[in-house]
Amino acid sequence: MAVRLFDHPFDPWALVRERERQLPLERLGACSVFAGRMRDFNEAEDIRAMFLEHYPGMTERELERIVAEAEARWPSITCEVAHRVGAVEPSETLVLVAVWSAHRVAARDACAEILERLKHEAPFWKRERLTDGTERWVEQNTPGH
Amino acid sequence: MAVRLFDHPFDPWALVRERERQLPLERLGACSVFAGRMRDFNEAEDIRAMFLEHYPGMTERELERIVAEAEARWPSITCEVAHRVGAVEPSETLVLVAVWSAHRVAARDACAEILERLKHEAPFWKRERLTDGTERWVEQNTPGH
Amino acid sequence: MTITIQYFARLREDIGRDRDEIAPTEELRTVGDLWQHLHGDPPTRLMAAVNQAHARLDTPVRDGDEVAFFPPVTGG
Amino acid sequence: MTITIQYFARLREDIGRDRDEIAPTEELRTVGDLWQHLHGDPPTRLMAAVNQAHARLDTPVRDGDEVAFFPPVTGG
Repeated sequence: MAVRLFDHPFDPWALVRERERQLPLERLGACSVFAGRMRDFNEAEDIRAMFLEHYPGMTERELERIVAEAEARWPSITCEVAHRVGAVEPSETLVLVAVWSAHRVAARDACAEILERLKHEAPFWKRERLTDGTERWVEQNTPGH
Repeated sequence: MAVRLFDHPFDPWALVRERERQLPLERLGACSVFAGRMRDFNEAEDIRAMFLEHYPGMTERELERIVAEAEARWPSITCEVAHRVGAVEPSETLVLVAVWSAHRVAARDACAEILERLKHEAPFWKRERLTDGTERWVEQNTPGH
Repeated sequence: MTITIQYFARLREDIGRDRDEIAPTEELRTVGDLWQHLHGDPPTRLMAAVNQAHARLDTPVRDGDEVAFFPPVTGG
Repeated sequence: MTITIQYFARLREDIGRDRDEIAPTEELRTVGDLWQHLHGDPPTRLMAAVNQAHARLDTPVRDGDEVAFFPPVTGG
């Protein structure tokens, strides 16, 4: 398990490749990855920037719990989770979930499950700054199952 | 759409990153990727190497058709598909499917659908060489839905 | 000792401060008791944590606990 | 002209060659007719293509077509 928070832009593919250098890929036939980026629009409004508030301490504990519960449910998987905090610009990566497994169904299902639980359980809150200068809190994540 | 065949090892994360340099990531909030590697075991047998036979011409047409049909079903997506052919060693990447979309559900569903259709429709055939020197054709892909 | 109470995101802005401290009493037995005592009836979709783990309004609290209140999370 | 017929993977090895060429006749109307004429009853799970697109045993063939027979595909 590896869980990381970044207060600056990070390259998700460099993270995945770096992790794979330490993994026995000859036994892990499947890798499923999700990368979420900041869009410059949301609900028909133009977004200029975003601030990601979080709850230091609880954030790390929640991410580790979510990953640990996925590893208990799909015992063969290996996971990497990263998330931005603080000020974010459009097109920067907000979240990365990577799951390796011997078989594709476990990798795919675990990757989707970790992302959905992260979105509904990990203590992050998005504050958007619109192009007209006003700011607003994002009220709720949409269901993705 | 981009479909590529490689007769030599390729770095899936470099391909994804290279493609992203040409994409408007500020509009594509979600990226779902699957990378399939050659394992050194299959059905309890130790595998030393693999040869991927394919049907030149039909392979490219099938991959392009599969991607085009996914793009028709999920109109917002952008796709990248790569596949190895020829001699492959354990831990090398066999297949890459990357899908970008504004929203995560389309990216995830299209990535899974393209991979499953590729596995059951694109004309590739795996021949495995076991550690005892014998060779065998893989008879059938397992269902992954 | 005391119970510390933290607020996050929109809730912190609405309340106008990022934390409270409160001395435990016999009447303040649960997360919900704390909110009621400080702010009245809880809003819908109020989320809470005790010692950095998700909690409900009926989760018990005791001296020294770190309690947090926040709106629905929106990460990822 | 002729109809060319290609074989792939285990099927190519079992048949012992990678292609046949056959002159079209009135009786050879479908993919299945070609297989029956050359090899007898088709095996279960036989896959076929006409002009590099998936086909069935009842898919019609005509002069100049590129036909292929192969076992279940195992890519990805």
